[in-house]
Amino acid sequence: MTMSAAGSEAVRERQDSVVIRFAGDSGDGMQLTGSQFTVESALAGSDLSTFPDYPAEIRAPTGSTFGVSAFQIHFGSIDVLTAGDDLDVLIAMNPAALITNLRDVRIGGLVLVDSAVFTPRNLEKAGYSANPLEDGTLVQYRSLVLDMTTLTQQAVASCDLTSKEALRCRNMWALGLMLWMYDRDRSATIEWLGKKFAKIPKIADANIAALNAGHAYGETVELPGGLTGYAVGRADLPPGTYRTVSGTESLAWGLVAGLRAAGLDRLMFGSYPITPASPLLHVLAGLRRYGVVTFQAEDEIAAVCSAIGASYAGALGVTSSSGPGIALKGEAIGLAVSTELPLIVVNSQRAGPSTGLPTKTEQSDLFQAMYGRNGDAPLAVIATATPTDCFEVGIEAVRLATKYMTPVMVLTDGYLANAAEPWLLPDTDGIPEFPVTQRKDPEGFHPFVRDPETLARAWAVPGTPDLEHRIGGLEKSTSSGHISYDPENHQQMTNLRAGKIAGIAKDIPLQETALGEATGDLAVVGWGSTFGPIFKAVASAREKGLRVSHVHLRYINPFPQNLQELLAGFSKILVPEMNNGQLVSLLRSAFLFPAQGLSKVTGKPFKISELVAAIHAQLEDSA
Amino acid sequence: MTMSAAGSEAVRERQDSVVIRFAGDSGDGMQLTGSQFTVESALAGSDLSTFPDYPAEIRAPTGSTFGVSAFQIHFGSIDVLTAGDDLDVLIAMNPAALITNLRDVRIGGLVLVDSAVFTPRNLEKAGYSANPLEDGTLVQYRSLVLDMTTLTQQAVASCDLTSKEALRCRNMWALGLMLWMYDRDRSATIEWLGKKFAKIPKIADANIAALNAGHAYGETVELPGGLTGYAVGRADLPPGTYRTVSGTESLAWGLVAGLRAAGLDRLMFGSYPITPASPLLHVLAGLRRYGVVTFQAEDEIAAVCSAIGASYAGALGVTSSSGPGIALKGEAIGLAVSTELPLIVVNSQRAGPSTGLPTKTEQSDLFQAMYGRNGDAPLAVIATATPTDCFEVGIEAVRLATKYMTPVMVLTDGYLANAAEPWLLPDTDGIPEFPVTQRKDPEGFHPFVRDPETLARAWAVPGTPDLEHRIGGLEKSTSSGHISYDPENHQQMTNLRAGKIAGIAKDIPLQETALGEATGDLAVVGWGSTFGPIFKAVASAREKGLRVSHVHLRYINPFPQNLQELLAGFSKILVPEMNNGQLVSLLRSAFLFPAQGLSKVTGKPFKISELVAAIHAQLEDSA
Amino acid sequence: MTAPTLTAKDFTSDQEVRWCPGCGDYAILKAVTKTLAGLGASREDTVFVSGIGCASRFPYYVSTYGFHTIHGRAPAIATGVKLANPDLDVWVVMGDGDGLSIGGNHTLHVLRRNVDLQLLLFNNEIYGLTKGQASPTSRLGTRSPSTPRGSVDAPLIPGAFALGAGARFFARAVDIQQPQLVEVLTRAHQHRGAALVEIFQNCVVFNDGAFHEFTERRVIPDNQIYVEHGKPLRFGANRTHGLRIRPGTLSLEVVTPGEEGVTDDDVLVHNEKDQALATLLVRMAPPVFPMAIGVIFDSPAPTYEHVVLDQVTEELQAGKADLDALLAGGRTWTVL
Amino acid sequence: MTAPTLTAKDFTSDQEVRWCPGCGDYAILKAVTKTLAGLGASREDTVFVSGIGCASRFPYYVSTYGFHTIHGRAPAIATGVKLANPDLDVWVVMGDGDGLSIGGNHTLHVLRRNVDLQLLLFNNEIYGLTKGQASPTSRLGTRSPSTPRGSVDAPLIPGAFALGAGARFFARAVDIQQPQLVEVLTRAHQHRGAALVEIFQNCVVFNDGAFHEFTERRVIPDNQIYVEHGKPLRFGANRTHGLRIRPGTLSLEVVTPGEEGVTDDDVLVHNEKDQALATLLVRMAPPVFPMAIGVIFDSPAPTYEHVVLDQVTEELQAGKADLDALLAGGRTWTVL
Ligand SMILES: Cc1ncc(C[n+]2csc(CCOP(=O)(O)OP(=O)(O)O)c2C)c(N)n1
Ligand SMILES: Cc1ncc(C[n+]2csc(CCOP(=O)(O)OP(=O)(O)O)c2C)c(N)n1
Ligand code: SF4
Ligand code: SF4
Ligand SMILES: [Mg+2]
Ligand SMILES: [Mg+2]
Repeated sequence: MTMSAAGSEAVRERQDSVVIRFAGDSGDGMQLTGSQFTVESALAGSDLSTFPDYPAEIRAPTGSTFGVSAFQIHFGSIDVLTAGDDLDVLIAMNPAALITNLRDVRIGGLVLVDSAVFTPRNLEKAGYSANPLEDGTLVQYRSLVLDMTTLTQQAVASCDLTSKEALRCRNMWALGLMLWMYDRDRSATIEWLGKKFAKIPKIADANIAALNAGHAYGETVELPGGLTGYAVGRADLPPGTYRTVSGTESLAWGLVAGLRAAGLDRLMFGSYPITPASPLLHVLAGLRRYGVVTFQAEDEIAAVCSAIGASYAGALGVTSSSGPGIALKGEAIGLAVSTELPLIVVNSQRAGPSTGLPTKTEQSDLFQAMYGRNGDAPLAVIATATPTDCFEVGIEAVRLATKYMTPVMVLTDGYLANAAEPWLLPDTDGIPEFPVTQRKDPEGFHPFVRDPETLARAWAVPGTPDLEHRIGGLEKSTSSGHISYDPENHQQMTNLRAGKIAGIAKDIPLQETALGEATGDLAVVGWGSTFGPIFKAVASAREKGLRVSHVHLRYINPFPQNLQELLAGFSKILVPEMNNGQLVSLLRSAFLFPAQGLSKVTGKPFKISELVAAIHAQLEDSA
Repeated sequence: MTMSAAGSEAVRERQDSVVIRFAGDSGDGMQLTGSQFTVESALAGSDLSTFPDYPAEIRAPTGSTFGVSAFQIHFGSIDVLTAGDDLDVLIAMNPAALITNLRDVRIGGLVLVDSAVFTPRNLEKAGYSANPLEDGTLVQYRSLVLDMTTLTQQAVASCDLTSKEALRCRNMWALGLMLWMYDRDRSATIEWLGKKFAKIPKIADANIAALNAGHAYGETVELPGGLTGYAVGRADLPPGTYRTVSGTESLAWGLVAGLRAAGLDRLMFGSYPITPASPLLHVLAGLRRYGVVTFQAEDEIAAVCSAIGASYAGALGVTSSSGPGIALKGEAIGLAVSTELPLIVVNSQRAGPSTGLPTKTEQSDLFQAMYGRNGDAPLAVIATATPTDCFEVGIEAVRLATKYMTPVMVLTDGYLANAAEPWLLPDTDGIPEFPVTQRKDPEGFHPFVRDPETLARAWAVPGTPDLEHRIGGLEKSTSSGHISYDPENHQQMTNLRAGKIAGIAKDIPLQETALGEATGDLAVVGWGSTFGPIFKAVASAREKGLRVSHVHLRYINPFPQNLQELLAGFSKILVPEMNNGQLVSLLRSAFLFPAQGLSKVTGKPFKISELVAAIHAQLEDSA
Repeated sequence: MTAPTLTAKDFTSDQEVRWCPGCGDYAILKAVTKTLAGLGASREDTVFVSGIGCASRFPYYVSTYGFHTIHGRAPAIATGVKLANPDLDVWVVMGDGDGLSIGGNHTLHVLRRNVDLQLLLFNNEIYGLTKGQASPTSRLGTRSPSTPRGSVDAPLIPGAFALGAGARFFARAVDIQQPQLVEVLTRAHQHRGAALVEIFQNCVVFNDGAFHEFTERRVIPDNQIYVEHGKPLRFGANRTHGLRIRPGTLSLEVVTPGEEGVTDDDVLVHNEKDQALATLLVRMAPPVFPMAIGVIFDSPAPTYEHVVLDQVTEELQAGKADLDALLAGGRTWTVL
Repeated sequence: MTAPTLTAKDFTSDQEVRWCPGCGDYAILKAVTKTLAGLGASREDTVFVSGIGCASRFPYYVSTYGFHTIHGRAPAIATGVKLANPDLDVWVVMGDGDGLSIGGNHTLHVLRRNVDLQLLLFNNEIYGLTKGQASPTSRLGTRSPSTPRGSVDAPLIPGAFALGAGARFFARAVDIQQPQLVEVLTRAHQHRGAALVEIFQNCVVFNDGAFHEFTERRVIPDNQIYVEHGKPLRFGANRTHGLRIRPGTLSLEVVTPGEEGVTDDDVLVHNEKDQALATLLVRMAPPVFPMAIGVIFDSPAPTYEHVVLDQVTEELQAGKADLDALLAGGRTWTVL
């Protein structure tokens, strides 16, 4: 049902939640458009989740399919945990954006396109052999075909712009229309445009004019098919002050909060740029005032080594990369394991193997985190589940690294690095402190003397009088810290290293279900960024009366002490992962449960519907 | 019971097998002495197994404990599979050699020492507070305390040597005595000395004189305690021509034999020195005539990359290192997985983590072999069991790498790299050929077209007209080989990569037991250099009537097709490993059997007795 | 039958080029395909090896063999290619981050070893593909996402680095100065051994105009000097200026023959075999000096893979070695 | 109360030294402890960082803080130490394989960045710890277990490499020439920034006598030149010879003042700030030239960690930053 536009006014239909995606050329400003829609939705009290999807190319030729940039927002009055399975609304600024995104729109969803750009040349660039606006391609959607180009040009006619500049305002026109459609305010956007273009007021004015025009268009013109605009209520969020935060920001701030809680002065972040890990470097590079020093090293090996050197010298050494870069760090991480130095290694996972799909998300570096080193070299592995969860995980990484004198691998991924959600600002005074003690007392000191409870060795820092000592990657005597080739000593040290990491289990929360009872027919066990879709899928299955629970692991090495017992309470275990079956393999080996994996490696998060189907399949099997 | 020497002649006692260790300063020539004893024993028809144990230091100060160098030989008329649990004979050339080796001598074993070197200064260097020849230290052994220094000086008195040169002949005197004691010939050694010192005849003469003197001493002097010399019969070896071969040599030759069998002209070996992997580089560096090019790269990354480049260009690319170096290669191995190029990666494992104990053996890089890369990056993993087995494994590595266009990780270890045993020279004409076809036909070609059976992609080599193409580490389209960001395609490729490796299972032998029936109360499952001790331990348990079998894996990824079924035939599974439980974890995960690990990480091989005890413990448990 | 000569177009692959519109990489691609055509290269014997980065996408766009490898490792992989088959003509494409940051060590050693490769360093003084961080050639004070207050580490001068590493060939060119670029690429190809060509490449998105100081049309005469072996080192509109050795020192200075008693003969003649001169030329930069472009150093030495493979061939000439002889090479004995 | 001055012995650790008897490393250890004593260094503020190799055992034998890391990575780890605590006095010990083969890139970048470290390169032109393979500084034709027919890759000249990398300090010394070694180490310590000292170190086991050509007592006068800033570059018994610039060129030559019209004034005076001179000096080698020993180049520049940490301090002076302000820094809204 294709519709053409005409003016009118009507009553708004209520919607619980909406998934909307802005898609266009890299140069069309879709990321900014999406971000502003997010801000206005958040201010209007929605819960939300966003996911930007950049092209792999920096700036692909205009109109090409691989140059399409998109920004997706899921917002609503309900508890929003994922960026959404299917699109309710697609704004496609050109044919390439339409062809690459249309398949994600639900049947009956709304598709907004600018008729002016469906020229033969653009159609060809996008790979269309016929014009999709005319050949029935859109028949199963509600399509809104507007000449946005002309409408924008008219709106900015008085602003004295070049025609290129005028066209650049199309995104604001579209945003205006969407803000009208979902009954959102525009003032934050107007304020932001004023600031952003403070130095070129005519551009600011033009963008604001386009924004207003888009909005006015919705208000005044009767949209086809009785499209009247929607009302999305306020979400029932706990009271407090909110902001939206991406996983990257929240992790960076968590590390800083952890630094404070540990009572340390300096965090030395050694890194080398790589997609999608670089944003963490960028955010931390701006945090000098918080005691953060960033070092862009010559490669990932130097990056992790600089962090190890910093930890050796008494600062908190942190390094970060994505899969290929983490692979390079393996040998040095082994040194940190052997010398028992605190070290945080953040892996923003992306699709592999090798270079893989750098801009696409995956969870396939869990094995590497556990085992990507020579020798028996255990370390702590924890994972982030949501953008806001990254804050807590950041703090916890600092706690474990300093308390246990160990490297901690923090697994996050490309989805979490870029995705954002509203965050109830934490009470920073309420963050429990865990002050670190660096050894000062020479009495009875040797570098591998251990705290009998944590098994952590002493952190004795250069500059401290009378604690001068030498450490290294050769095996050390348990009783003096000197190099030791003694056979039994190596066995003891191997056991100690394993025991220290295993012992962390006593110091972490017992595993609880994220949803559902502690026993049942099926436990869906996840880790990392699959939290949202699993939670929603389990909720949906539970609504249908299935005895299924969601167990989501933050702690992967060691596992929580009660995990075996908890999982034993379920007849079946399903482990959805964005890899070819890694956590499931660890669980099977550890507990000998016949856990089943569910693998998805398409570079995209699970859809709730896929998981719902898998849950049903599991339970039918057993029926 | 300390004895003093006096002359006589008597009847030789028969012995089935003997374990003898020559130990002394790095400068005492123990490796040469041991090697010559080996040669003479082999020529006398013994089966045997040797294990050299070098100090970590290049040349430690004379008389220091950490500078002790040792060479152990186990020889006999029986089937010899290990270098021996406990020593029957220790030749200790100085106090440091005594203090570091005495604990390995069985009670009642023979200890030969040179009384002249037990000076206060040497005792102190070795860390003795009292003279062990006098304080009862040797009371539970048969000790043979001779003034070897004087005896040697007398023997070479006529040779016009400096006193330093004269002392250098002590090892030959000791060798002479041992050759007499075990009734071995001296002619091969005399010949060898003549050749070795051809340019300094007086040194040759002196060494021969010392050798003869040692031998004559045994013949003429009545040794204390009725020590009469022993007779060790000929082993019942299959007929044919034999030589002794170390794991390193045999692996190198296996690779060359594989190259021939594949019909390839060039093997490009890119490596970087590291203990205990360097000897493979050294052996291959001498094999230019066999089409081998060796390249000592600037580091391990360049080494593996050069091998990948060579394979891309149509040669067989091989690289080798030990744990820390393999860690560095992880990222590049991922590239070989992604581009599906043949590549052989040999890991001569050593004790880790990190630098660990470089000269000590361990099996702790299995996890790294399986998982030490980013992404889902499966490859074939095979392991060598004995020095001579390395030859077959070398050939098999070439077969799998070229037939399946995949990296193959060959796991060997420090023990196997240096250990030697007699080898029935194979009939090289009988080595099955597996000629490799490099693609020539442009018809229907793209770089990722696959053989439907093996799933191997085509090997199309630069220089071939009309097959020009581009490959890389980004994800590729299954249908064109071009870069593909398509979500479903990535899933398909991930499945294909996994499926290709899994499919190798159809092309390898079914798993058989190394010893014992295919069902029973206990399967002892091993891999790698633990073959000898496990086999012997299982044999010993079976003699006691226990229903235990030995299963030894050459193929770890994939497992043989029938492995699950085979193991299901046993009530219990015990997995002894020189690591903290790696294969056992893979087996548990794959088959959900409650397999138990038995871990030993002391840098030393398992003793048969340790394994026998563990087997009994397992079966008592279940009783 | 001689093979038909291929045109630049024949060296273009069927893949859609995916650099940003206006990127200097397009010009380099054009020059390279033109050079290949000019050299009468064959598609099947030519291989492009690259690392990761915008520059490293290069192999996809050329119709020869190509290998897009991993970040920084192209020189090492190319070394393996040559050791497998020295008859292949191998070009290595690297970005400044790829070749001088993560891959610095491989570049160093491939130059030292003198493997017969053409090494093209696309220097845009920035990390393009990862969106604009400072690179090892970025000027001091470069503001980037990773250096928000300006970079503080001194940039590497690729020419100085290469000569220090023992390179036997170093040349420079500018992406859009096509005839010179083609000339320099051709010379790099003629050179047997490792030939490093630094190409100033404009990244329009993250470092636009980084080289304007000497690449803008109006400043070229004064701020560039195109060096040619055996010709005086002159530059400037009408070639009014020249370089000479500051008398009694080991340094260069800009002079204007005809002024202050300086004559034409004082102007130094370029000698591409003079390593010391090359070392001074590569360190010159505006505003005091013009930027040296062209073949700065070319002094061949035996190439690594040829010496290695000659040794192999020599040994192979003894006839196909006998495997049995190898196995039975030690001391053997016979059991009957 | 002033701390008691420590002697060389006080800088010796209680660990048994485990180099081969006669190894040049002993002499270097002696010189270093002497230097530390001479500098009035404190044990607790001094850190030795090393990689892996015979040389890299060094930290165990010094009574300061020490970190024996992994092969080739010492410069990178030391950089982290300095960024954590710039007040520490950090010495890096590297072998020629460690610092120039696997670790070449880190050495390169630490020099380029100019991190304030003393970098001691123990150059024995061989891999000691792994038993004698050729290293990147091994002479052409070196026979070793990995190069049984002689190495074919041209050796790196550490000084040329360092200067090409942008090093601000480069000096040379010989293990057993103690007073000069102590002098050079002291100068390296005085230099703020990355100071590379190449120490010719005799490996008695695998490369004995590699430097005899210029280190044997009788040849020292003719085959070594000890360079000192501001002093004429003279050498030879009775300092009969000198170096001068070959007139009209950018090269050096050996002259004998008093012969062939050469005067004392023709002899070049050493200028340790002259990079071009340094580049020529490091490339000199017998038999044509003497080997240059001493401080060849010393021209300080701002150090990396100081500039970085000054920026940090500057920002920190605004007072301890407020975490809440950071978190609430974006656009916020309130739910009641
Ligand atoms: C091991 C590894 N580390 C980091 C990256 C991320 N990465 C890709 S390209 C690049 C640098 C790009 O800069 P440059 O080499 O100068 O090439 P350009 O894009 O400027 O052409 C980086 C850091 C990677 N792909 N692999
Ligand atoms: C990653 C890694 N690769 C290789 C080695 C083996 N290795 C140890 S020291 C060394 C080189 C020794 O030579 P050099 O650096 O010159 O030091 P030297 O022993 O001569 O003092 C090598 C290759 C290692 N320990 N780690
Ligand atoms: S980011 Fe820069 S270097 Fe990369 S393609 Fe775009 S313009 Fe070219
Ligand atoms: S091998 Fe050489 S460098 Fe190493 S300790 Fe011995 S003599 Fe010194
Ligand atoms: Mg760049
Ligand atoms: Mg060395």
